[in-house]
Amino acid sequence: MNSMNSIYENLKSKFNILGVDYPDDMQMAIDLDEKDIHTVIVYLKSIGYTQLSMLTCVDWIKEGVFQLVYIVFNWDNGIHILVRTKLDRENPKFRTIVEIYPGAQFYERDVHEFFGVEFEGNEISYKNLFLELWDDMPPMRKDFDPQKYSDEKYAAREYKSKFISEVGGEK
Amino acid sequence: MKEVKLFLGPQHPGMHGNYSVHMYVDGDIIKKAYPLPGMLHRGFEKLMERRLWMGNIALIPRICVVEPDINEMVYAMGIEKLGNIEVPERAHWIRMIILELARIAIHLMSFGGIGGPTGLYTASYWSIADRDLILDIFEKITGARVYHMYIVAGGVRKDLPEGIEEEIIGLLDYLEKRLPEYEELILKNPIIHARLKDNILLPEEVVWELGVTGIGMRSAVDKEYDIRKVKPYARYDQVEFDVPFGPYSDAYTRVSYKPIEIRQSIRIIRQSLEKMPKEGPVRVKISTGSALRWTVPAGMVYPVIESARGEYGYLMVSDGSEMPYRIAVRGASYPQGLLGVEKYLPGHRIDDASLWMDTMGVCAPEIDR
Amino acid sequence: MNIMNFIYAFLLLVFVFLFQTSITGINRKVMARLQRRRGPKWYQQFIDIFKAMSKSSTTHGWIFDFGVIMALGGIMATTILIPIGPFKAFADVDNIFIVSYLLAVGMLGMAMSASGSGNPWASIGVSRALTNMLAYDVPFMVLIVSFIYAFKTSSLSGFAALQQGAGILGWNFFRFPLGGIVALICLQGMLGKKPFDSFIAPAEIASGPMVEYGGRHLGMLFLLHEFSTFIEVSIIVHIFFGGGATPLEFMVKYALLYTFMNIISGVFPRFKIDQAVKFYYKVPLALAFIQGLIIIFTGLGVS
Amino acid sequence: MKIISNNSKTDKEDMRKIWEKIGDYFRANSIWMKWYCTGCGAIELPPTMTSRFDMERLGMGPMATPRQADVLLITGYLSSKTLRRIIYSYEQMQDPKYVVGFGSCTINGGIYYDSYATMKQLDNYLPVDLYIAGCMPRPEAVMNGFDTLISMIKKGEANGWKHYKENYDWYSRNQLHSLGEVYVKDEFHE
Amino acid sequence: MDFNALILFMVFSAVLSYLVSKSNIKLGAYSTILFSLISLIILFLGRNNIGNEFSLLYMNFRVTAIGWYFSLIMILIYSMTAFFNPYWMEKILYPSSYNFLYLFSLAATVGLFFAADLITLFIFWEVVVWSSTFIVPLGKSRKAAVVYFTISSIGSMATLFAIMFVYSKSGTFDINEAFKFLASEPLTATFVFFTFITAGLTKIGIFPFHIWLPLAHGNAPHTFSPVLSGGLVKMGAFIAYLSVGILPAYKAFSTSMTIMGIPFQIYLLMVLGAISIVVGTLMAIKQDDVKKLIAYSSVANGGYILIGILMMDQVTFAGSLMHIFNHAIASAAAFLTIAAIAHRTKTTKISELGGMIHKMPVSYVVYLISIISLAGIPPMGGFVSKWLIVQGLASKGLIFIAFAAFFGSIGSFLYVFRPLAGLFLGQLAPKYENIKPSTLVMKIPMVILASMSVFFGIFPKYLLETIGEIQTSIGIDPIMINGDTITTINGVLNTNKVAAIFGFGFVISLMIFLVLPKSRKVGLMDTYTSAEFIYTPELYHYANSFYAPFERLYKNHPSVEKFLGKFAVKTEELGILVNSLFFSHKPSVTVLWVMAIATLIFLGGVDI
Repeated sequence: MNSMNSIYENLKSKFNILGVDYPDDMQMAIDLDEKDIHTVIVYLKSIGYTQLSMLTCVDWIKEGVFQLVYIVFNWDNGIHILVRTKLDRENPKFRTIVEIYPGAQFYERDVHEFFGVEFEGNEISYKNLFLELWDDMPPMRKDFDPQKYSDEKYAAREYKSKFISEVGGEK
Repeated sequence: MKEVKLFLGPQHPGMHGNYSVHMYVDGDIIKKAYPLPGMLHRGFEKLMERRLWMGNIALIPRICVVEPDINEMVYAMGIEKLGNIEVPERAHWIRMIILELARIAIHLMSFGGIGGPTGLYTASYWSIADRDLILDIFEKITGARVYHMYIVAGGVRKDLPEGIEEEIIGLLDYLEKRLPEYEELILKNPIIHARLKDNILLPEEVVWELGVTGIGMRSAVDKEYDIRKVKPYARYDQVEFDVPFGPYSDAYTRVSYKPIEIRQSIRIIRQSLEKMPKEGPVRVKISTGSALRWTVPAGMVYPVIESARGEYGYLMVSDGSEMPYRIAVRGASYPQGLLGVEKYLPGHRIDDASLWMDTMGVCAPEIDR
Repeated sequence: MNIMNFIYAFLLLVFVFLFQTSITGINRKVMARLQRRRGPKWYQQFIDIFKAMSKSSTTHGWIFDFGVIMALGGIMATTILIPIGPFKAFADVDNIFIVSYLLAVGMLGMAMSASGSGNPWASIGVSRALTNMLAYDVPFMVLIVSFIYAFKTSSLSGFAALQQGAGILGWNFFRFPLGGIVALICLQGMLGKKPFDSFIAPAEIASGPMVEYGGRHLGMLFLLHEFSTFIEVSIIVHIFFGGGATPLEFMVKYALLYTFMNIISGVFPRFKIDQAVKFYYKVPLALAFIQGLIIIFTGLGVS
Repeated sequence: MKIISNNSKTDKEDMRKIWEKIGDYFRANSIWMKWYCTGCGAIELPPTMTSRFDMERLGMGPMATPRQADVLLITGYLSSKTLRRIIYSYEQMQDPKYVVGFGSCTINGGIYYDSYATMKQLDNYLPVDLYIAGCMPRPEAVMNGFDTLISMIKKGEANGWKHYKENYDWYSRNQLHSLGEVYVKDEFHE
Repeated sequence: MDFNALILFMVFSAVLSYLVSKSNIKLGAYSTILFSLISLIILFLGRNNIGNEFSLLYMNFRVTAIGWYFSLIMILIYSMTAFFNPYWMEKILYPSSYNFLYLFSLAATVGLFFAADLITLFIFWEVVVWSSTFIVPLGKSRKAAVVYFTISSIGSMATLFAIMFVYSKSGTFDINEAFKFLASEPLTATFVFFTFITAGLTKIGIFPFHIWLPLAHGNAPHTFSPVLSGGLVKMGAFIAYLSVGILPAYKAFSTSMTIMGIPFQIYLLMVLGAISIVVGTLMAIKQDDVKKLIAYSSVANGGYILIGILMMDQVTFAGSLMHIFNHAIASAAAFLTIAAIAHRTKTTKISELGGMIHKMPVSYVVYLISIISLAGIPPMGGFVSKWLIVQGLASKGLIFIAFAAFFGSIGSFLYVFRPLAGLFLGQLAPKYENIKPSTLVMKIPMVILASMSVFFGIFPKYLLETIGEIQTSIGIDPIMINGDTITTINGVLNTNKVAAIFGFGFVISLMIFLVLPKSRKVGLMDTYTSAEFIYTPELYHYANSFYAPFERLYKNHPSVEKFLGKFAVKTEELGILVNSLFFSHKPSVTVLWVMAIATLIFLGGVDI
């Protein structure tokens, strides 16, 4: 915990950190303004956080924002830092971090596909990857109803009313 | 007509799982490769938001088919961290036993599975049969062969059955006896040497570029980068074990680490059986919310553990309600399975494409989710 | 050459089919035991062949059909040339060169038909199969040339006759041990068993030339495989293991040799095709040359 | 909505010609399955195939391509992306061909009943001869299912492929409804 | 008819064809067909002329059995190829000269084979070289012609030197007499043997002179490649025959060291032949251009022919003579099919084609038969000749040569299959969807040549009896042939029986096929794609780098071409240097020369 405090102090002295949270012994979550993300991530990478564990998105529909979460990891001290920022939900656009972490390419594609967040500078992320011929809003948004979509598209099996009694009786 | 477009998968014997790679081939050299995941996409992350915290226990093991227990563990860890739940001591040890047994099972399967792409079918036949003995143990402990739903938030579902310790030890003895036979058949085989040595390299820069973890990373960067060592969960800090690592990662080293890891897992299980408290509670009830519709305090956490393929974690977000607000899955083979295929499969031969997928440890369901 | 010859030939084909398919079935059982399982019924191979033949099939044009017919025809014709012990359907045609070149008709027919399907996996498989042939045939033929020089005969029954009467040690396999090893390695390649089966490697090229075959085409290719296995093993039995004074003796030797090769293939993975070529041109070719020079210059073991 | 009943015994049994009976005997005793792991049930296939349960006892074995295979195993959940490929390669298989659905996901969508990506009922799209229940079916259940399939074939009851041909319009309407387009252009993602 | 008149007729027909072509190009092209066919008939019917001697102007001719045999092959190839001429007239720069040179070179080859003295031989040799040199650049590349001419002149000059040397010693040009004295002078004989045979080696394309073949064959007009490969290359075999048959090589070398009973001088050349087989095979395997591929296969087959001729024995020599015939017709047929395809598609690159079988089935069958013959698979003619050669090698125990023979023989499966798979089979590209099959006139020669391959494979006696007569006429044991049973020391071959068995097998197989349930026809793109979707046939056709793993094994091989390329650059530089030194107009250079000469004179103290 001490080491994380010192990292936090270090970061705070250099960047404008909006909030901090310690969800676990070896984890720290910091909130940033979206324009600070790249500088912070570059800095973190330079001090040993060489691995991008994950990049994902959370849809806070009530606040009307998307929260991007970059999780970076330092294998030498075992600390995960969750770098978070919020984007406007109506027009979610952000810049790519592919130049910093090349591994982010497919995470960004993933986030674009499931949330509709656009990453400028990562052209390939505009193509669908998992879903084929998708014809609705990005499915991970909170206002997307999978049950409705599924019922419309995929017919469900209709069971006869006496199904339960028949199961035992057949054959 | 210079290049030929070939498909490795989804319906191809060289591809394990429902996954596809589109390859542009000149002669037998792959010039371009594009992964095509999504054949196994079920929308887990969406479904989890629509289930109770409790109900998700049935859903999560199905994310990764070959190694379901890690999902249960990560999920349980996340809830415990968010809700500050203290797990009983005995449950920690039981979890370790389960996780290590599962690790042995998957390593056995993939170690023998090298017989698939290389044609040494005898190895696959043997290893999958031996893996089944582990599944039998699982069945005795949890009641299920593959999807156990055993590790739950607050501990494990129920205590170990009577006399299972002896059976586990008997199984471990048997596996230790069998391992040299496997090594004789696979690792000492000159043709395996010819095919795997100095082939399918994974240099250190690539590890950092892609974010590869697990055996691939450890064999390349020459450091003990294992989550169990770096940030121990459960009681891994109280057992002695070594993690194989080295500076040169070719297909052969990565395969040869698997029996070593199996031996270490056996070692961990033996120590666990010795050190675990012989009795005591194995589960604490979760007190927040109602009985089956319990809730988890709001927060965001990233629990992470070491799977057979590397760092495996969920980003779990709770808004304090009885359903998760968001769970995002970091599949351990996500980096090598997507960007790795696109960038580093080209340049290899089509003979090695299947081997590439195999020795890099690409697991389709955890990529697709 | 009269009508009786052709009747004998037909009977020979039927016999070889029954015999070799049974042996294959038994060997599947042997292989299963090696892999610690029970294995299929001993007549499973018959069922498989007839099942494939009973199904419907698709064709990709006349060459796809013609190639299969030509392949099976060529291989059947080659089978007719092979003597079983003292029994021959036709006199004076069991010349080793005729056998090995006529065998190539079958190979070519199959290759043609496979490529005719228009599937790239099939073409890759064919290219590997032909490369494989270049690898195993050359050392074997070098060996055969030195044998022909020494024994002044090039017929299979001639070779067999020369070895009979001197007991087991009279077999060429023991008189020319280096050559015997070369022959067995080459036989493994001819049979297309591991480690030299890269041309049908399912995990790499989805069973290669077989990719597009189903129904009757597949059934005929299974037949073809049985016949060609018979030819290849018989060549080695005749040249290196003394053939057979009676058909029964021949059949026993044959079954043992085939089972032995099969067991070997059970514990090996497969070479890549270029590794196979390198291997053949390093070890067996060198051994074949050494054996050949020994035979030609010293005559060691000839008389 | 039609479901092919496994027990729809008709007079055809008696009308089968002698060589059809012989053919059915061979087909029943040598079933080659297509090497396609469509879902998570495939994880129980290796144990079924290999030394412990040894599927080859029944004359069954994996085959690399649809042309060679007799039976298509739908091992579990079925995303729309997989379904397109399954339909495509099912149509490449040679008659007579059989479809076996594994697990509850193929029967009624199972645990993924509300997923936006998976089908709920396989027999809307392909003629299923046999379902094996369970999530996932154990190897014993799988073997038992195959045993049933074998006896069905012997009796000439596994006629899903004929049903598919006769009701092709119905099937293809369902397919198009759920998938939009079965044969997709594949360049979309490259 | 007298062969005196035949040669005159052929020369005049060449001129006539030139004149006709001047007025009407198409008619001129058809006249080449007519004239060469007439010559063929005259030659074939005039077999009773063997043994006649005659002279024309100052040139002396003698009709020998072997000369007649070679002439027959040559005119056959020329006349068959002539059927393609009408379709290439508009593509050739000077069509009338082409027609003239075409027939003129034919006349010259016939003259060459009947030459009774060395000067006649040499004159006709040069005529052939010159006329063909002018034809080659009418195709694509001038460089090809230069290389062809350079290599040919090396050979001609060496041979001319040998002829003059022999004349100075023996005082006669008569072929039979001039070399007789060599029998007792082994050292001189070695010298003459090697210089005289050089022309033959260059023409057959024996390593290291093989480099001109792929260049010339690959770049010559499509109608002339069959002639080059099937016909002109065989002139080299004739020279090789003269060097061992007429020049008493075996007698002269009887005292020298022997390897397996073969004098080392001859063995050396056989090794060169063996190297040609291996090099030709390896190079053919990696070619993408079909014409170059067949050209390299000619190199390999030239190796067989050379080895067989050098053996001068009962079996191998007969096999070699038969192989000359078989290779000529098979190779010409293969080239003709390629020409027929190039006529429609404008390319000969394997990787650009595919699926041609669906558009040109006749060409496919002809190509199939000819490559089966080239590869030596029964029941085609090539099998008999290869069988004889291999039997001969085995009976002598020449395992290293036999190694090359087998390598070439099995390697030929590889290279003949490559065009088969890439060009004829596989996916048909949409751009070739609408091409028409080859014309009837083109089909005639292709079908004739293919059926000859089959005929002489099943009934080789018609050929082998002639060959037996040739062998008797030059004093070696004739090949033993009784009915259709060929007997050698080590084995017998009855081609009738083999063909009957093959037919029997084929019929049974056909019956099995017909009894089984009918198949359903599907399109080429309805194929196994790992269940993925693809709609571009070009992308699903495997033709490029067909044997990539194998080719990679010898990718970095040492190459004669590279060496000669470097050599050419150096020569050019030397030329520039000489040019600047001797032919410069700068006064300083002149002063330099004067000073240098003056210094030499002073130093040497030479009296001028």
